[in-house]
Amino acid sequence: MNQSPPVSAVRIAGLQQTFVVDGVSRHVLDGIDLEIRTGETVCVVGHSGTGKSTLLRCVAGLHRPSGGEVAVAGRAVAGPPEGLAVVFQDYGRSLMPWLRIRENVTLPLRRTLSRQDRNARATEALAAVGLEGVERLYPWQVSGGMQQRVAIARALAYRPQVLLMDEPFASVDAQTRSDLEDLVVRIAAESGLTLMVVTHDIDEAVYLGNRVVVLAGKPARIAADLEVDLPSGRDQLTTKADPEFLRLRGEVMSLIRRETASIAERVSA
Amino acid sequence: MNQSPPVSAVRIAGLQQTFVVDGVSRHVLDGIDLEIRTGETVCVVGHSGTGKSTLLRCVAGLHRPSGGEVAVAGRAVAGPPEGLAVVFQDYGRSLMPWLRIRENVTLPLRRTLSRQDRNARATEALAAVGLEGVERLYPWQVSGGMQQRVAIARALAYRPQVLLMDEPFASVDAQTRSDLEDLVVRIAAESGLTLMVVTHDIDEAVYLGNRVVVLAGKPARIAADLEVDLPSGRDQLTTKADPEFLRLRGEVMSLIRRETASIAERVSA
Amino acid sequence: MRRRLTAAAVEAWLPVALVATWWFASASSTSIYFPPLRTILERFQDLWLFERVPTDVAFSLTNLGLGLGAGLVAALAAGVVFGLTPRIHTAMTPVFEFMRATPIVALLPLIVAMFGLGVTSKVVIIALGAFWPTFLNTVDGVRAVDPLVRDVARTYRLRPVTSATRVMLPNAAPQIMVGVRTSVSVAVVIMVGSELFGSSEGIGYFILQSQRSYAIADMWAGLILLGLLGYALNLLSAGVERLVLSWHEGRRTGSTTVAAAGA
Amino acid sequence: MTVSERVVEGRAVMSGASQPAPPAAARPTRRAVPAPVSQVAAVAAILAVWSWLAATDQVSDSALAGSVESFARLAEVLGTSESWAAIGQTLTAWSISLAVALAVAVPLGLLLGRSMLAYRSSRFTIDFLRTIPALGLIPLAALVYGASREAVLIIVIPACIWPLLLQTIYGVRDTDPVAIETARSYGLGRWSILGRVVLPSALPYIATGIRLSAIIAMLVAISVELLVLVPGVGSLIAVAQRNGETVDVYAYTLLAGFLGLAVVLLFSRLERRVIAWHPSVRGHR
Amino acid sequence: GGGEDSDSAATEGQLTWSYALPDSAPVLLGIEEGIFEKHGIDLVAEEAAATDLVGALISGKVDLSVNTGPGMAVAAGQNVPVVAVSGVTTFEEGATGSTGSALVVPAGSDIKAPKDLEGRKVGVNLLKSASEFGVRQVVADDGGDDALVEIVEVPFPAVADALASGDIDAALVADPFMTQLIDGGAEVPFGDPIETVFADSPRLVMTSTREWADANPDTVDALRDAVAESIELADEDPSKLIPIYEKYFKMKPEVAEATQINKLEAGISPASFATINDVLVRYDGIAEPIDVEQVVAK
Ligand SMILES: Nc1ncnc2c1ncn2[C@@H]1O[C@H](COP(=O)(O)OP(=O)(O)OP(=O)(O)O)[C@@H](O)[C@H]1O
Ligand SMILES: Nc1ncnc2c1ncn2[C@@H]1O[C@H](COP(=O)(O)OP(=O)(O)OP(=O)(O)O)[C@@H](O)[C@H]1O
Ligand SMILES: [Mg+2]
Ligand SMILES: [Mg+2]
Repeated sequence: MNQSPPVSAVRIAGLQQTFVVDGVSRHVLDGIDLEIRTGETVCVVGHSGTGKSTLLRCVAGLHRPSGGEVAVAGRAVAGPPEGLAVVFQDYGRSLMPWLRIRENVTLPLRRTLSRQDRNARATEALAAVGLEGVERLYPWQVSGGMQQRVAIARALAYRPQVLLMDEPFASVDAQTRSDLEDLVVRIAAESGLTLMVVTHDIDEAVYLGNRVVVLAGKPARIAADLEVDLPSGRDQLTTKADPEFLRLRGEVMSLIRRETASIAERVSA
Repeated sequence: MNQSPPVSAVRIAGLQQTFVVDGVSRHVLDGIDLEIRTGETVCVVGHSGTGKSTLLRCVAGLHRPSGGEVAVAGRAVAGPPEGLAVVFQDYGRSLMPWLRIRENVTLPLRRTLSRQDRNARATEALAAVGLEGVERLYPWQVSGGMQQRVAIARALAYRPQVLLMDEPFASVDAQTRSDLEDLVVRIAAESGLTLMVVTHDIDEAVYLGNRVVVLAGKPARIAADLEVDLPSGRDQLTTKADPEFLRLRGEVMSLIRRETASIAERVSA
Repeated sequence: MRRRLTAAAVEAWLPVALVATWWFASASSTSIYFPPLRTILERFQDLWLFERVPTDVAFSLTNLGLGLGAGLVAALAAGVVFGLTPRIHTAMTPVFEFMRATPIVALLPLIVAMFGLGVTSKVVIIALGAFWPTFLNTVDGVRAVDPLVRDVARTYRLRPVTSATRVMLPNAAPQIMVGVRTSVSVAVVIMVGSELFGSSEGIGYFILQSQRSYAIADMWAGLILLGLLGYALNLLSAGVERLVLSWHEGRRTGSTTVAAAGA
Repeated sequence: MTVSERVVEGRAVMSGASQPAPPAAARPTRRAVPAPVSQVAAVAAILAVWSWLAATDQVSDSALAGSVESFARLAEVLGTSESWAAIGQTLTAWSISLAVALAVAVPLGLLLGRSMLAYRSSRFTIDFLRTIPALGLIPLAALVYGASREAVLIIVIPACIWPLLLQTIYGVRDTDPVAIETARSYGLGRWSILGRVVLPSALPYIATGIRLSAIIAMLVAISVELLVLVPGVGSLIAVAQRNGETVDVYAYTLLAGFLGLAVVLLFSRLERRVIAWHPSVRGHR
Repeated sequence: GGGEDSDSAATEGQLTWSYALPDSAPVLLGIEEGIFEKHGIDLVAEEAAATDLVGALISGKVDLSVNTGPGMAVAAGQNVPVVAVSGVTTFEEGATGSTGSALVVPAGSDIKAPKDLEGRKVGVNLLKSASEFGVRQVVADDGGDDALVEIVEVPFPAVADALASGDIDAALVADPFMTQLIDGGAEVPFGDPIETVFADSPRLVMTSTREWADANPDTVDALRDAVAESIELADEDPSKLIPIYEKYFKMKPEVAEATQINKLEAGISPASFATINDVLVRYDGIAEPIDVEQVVAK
């Protein structure tokens, strides 16, 4: 394999992942090749259970892949790489119930920042996701959507170079969701963050991404890798009305639909 | 208070809920009055952290309200009422990690059904939500969206009279989501199920509901209670293009927006 | 006020009932081994209020405190290391389990030989005994950490110390606490055993001497003192627990839910 | 089979659990030292320390026998029917105690863990009784039951009930509230919730408790045998000690240690089966 | 018969006897030789721990037990109804010429006389027993103040190390540890304090409860005769005890060979308790002198 140029933030080559359950192999990912340039936002879509989260975990160095290679910032991934943050799909369990919300957010900052700086960052990040005045509560004292935003705030406060988000806005209302989308777009643009977002919302994928990757099949492969050719100063109203947006949206939708036999068809009664 | 007629499946009167955290009262719900007729589907929307889940938990008899009354099927709620099922927002934690998926689904059926019947029901319900061949896996061996569908399957297999769902489709892809919406609509129509669905997807609220209730404010009250006047044989394409659908959708959206100061405005930049 | 009274009544009824039963059942006892409770309590008053406190009680408590402290600290540290490092765990488990299963009574001569007759050897065996319950629970608690929580700690590249103190230990805290409470009572039991040899004072020494000289009421009085001591130590650990596990209790009971509007 | 099975690089190798499949053969892998090797190394290190202590003048011969002699003697005594009879007697007392402790402590722990009222009511009594040392009660037991198995049981049973009871109570209280709420909302009755939600969720705690109690039962049984001369491994140690036969003392002490080790291995295996779903067993996702 | 639900092998007409200490060997010899049978007694021997000689007797688990003279006095002092049925040995040295116990000090110790123990730490096997009382009394007899002697309990196997490390300055030990220590260079400055103090007081006695003795006077007599005859046999040829040590105390042949036996004496004279009374009262073993009639079966 040839040396990856430093410009590619994430490089995935021939990635395979297999789980062995009760002696039976479940082949989940097969031969995934994907390259994400620094500063790029790639959205991954695909139906439930395809392997999106598994892919993300391989990039984060949390799963050892059964085959193939993953490199982040040019270095092969063996464990979680430096400067990478993850917002997990199961956000509730990813917060420590024994730490107050502020401490949950400052936890990853202990290595580098003084207490005061940590707290300032936490307050700022929490405000950015629309959470004020909850610093001193425990995660189990706030609502599901608020927990999810705490997890996002924790990742943002960490100021990673690469941010992986697994269905990060699944539990918030529509209004908050678009606000958070815009927040992430703005931060990515301002700080050159490389972003990989798993989402099941196709509008969101097209709105957020420079590219949309469709994962499909069993085992999953990359069924499509679409460039999103929309002006970079996006906004919820004009962008989502752009004909190119609508075209891409339709294309992704049909790609997914092709792969997914509708449940309705499969239900017997 | 006057005796509620048996036709009302859920009756909420003057419901108040207050949490005391570190000696400070957080007043979450204030004077909620709501009546759900048998067979009706009510969707509850509101921004993240308003108190939707709290309301649902009060109906399920899992919280003792600080004030007011809740009755299900004409009987005051003191603990979880008979014939009521809940799909929790925190679906991951609501599945028992020590039970295989099939056993998770059959768990509530042990009281009433033989082993064989239980398994048949589980298989049927799992198939209905698009999960086949996973009966013998553990919850932590399947994806987030699959876990959520297991929780839905468990509720459906239970065949409740009243079903409370807290953001039940938050973690599944768009296609599966519409399939599940249709599934629920069909089951509700066929079996006279009374349904209360918390969702942050306004389209979904209007599509599913006979009524949409908007929760807003701090403490939360019912800001609006809208009848959805759409033909009952709904389908994803025609219903969502119906002008009445679009009108209602717009109305709900503006109601919520009015209450929610946009995060963007609050961020200091 | 009323609530507090009820709470006190709930705590007290069983002990009161048991003591009453003992009192009346033993009132006319002539058995030398089961003297009337009245006699025992009289001896208790004579002996422990407070004649022997500066000598026997102080001596035993010092050993207990040192041994328990050393045992618990070692158990926590070793528990985290073993829990987090499967390789060490794998390599050391047979040796540790073997050591744990070795009857210390048989090794008393060795312990005396190595640590002398003085306080050191007593502290050492108390520490050894107190070590296991907390150690095992710490290892198991740390290993039981939610895999997702562990992933969070890994992806954010927490320093090992931060990870241990902020993530692994708090996560294992509910299980560690039960280990600590077992360790506390085991330590008291072993403290008594440690005064089997090389002693001329201590609560355990007193109990054993009373027994040998057939001063059975004195022996019972000593046992009662130990029970009370155990209860006091447990109160102490329960206090620590309330501090350490407040989040746990809150999450478990949802105790933050309070009916404000007098429902 | 060894305990090492339980953890292979932090992952469980067992049916029921899942793991990412091993990497393709071409990948360079950093295999850990195989478990048996590291275990043998650890055992060897301990034996070396022992031999050194015994060989030098640190400790007199009457307090510590040599390791080689002790193992040789152990092999010898294992050939006698007397030792096997003693092992049988000790194991009988041990298994009865543990069974009784399980039958009492687990149900009681479930009750006390679920019912705040019951817990508060018994807290003082339990904490008080828990601290009364078994050693102090041995003469009483000998009085009532003589140098018999009953004397052993009456001491050992409480000694292993307490840890197990406490573990169960705490395990019950650590049940995920969402899991209990789920069960409640589906109308599961008190008993179903206890048996199908609370008990499985408390199992990891109970398992730790069983491993604790199993060894405590063994140690206390041997100690009582030793102090009251009830037939069993303990009385073999006592006789050897009285006669100043240090090598025998160590041979029988080793025997006791191996019995305990066997017990722990047995329970670790059982535990892996019973709580296969638990993160500590299933390893890393 | 034995206790009602005792699991000993006692059946109708059998007597169970729990023995301890090698001093019991002559009686065991008598059993082996059929002497008890000859006297119409079916005696079943069970070993008991030295610290637990009274419990089983009082609770009726066994019919007969053993105890030491001072031990009996302590029990009687607390109104424990134990009586001596027959004597077995005294504290004096017997046919083998040694009591098998002595006070030892490390080589080169400056302890030469009992008075030198003042301000020192002495290890004994069991506190509140003849060992402790003996040490205290020899110090007092030598003009010293026994209150200045610290006496602690040290298990025999640990004595060598405790002496070597200076944890204790002297120890009262018995065989086989005594011989091992002396072989290792330890010195015996002034013999065996126990023997010195208690001399002809009863050491090992066979005991029963008073109730039992009162109810079975004939058996008591027969027992006395049988013990006396057994003792005679052992006195004639002490080597006959060696196989007894091996069989009943599981001693190795070398150890059995080297085991000493004290002076054998079946009779218990009231006067023989005088010293015990004297010493025990002085050192708080008992509150007041016991009535000897009270501890010896009629
Ligand atoms: N146990 C608790 N202790 C204290 N406050 C709580 C507790 N549970 C909920 N709250 C508070 O109640 C409010 C409403 O919570 P709830 O979970 O009902 O919101 P929600 O409408 O479901 O939000 P979301 O859409 O984000 O799930 C939140 O502000 C939360 O902080
Ligand atoms: N630990 C595991 N053991 C066995 N199978 C697993 C494990 N983790 C994931 N899988 C399987 O891998 C497949 C992909 O899971 P993954 O979580 O990556 O899906 P996903 O695309 O994120 O789905 P969703 O949108 O529902 O979250 C699923 O079929 C799941 O059953
Ligand atoms: Mg996923
Ligand atoms: Mg909610």
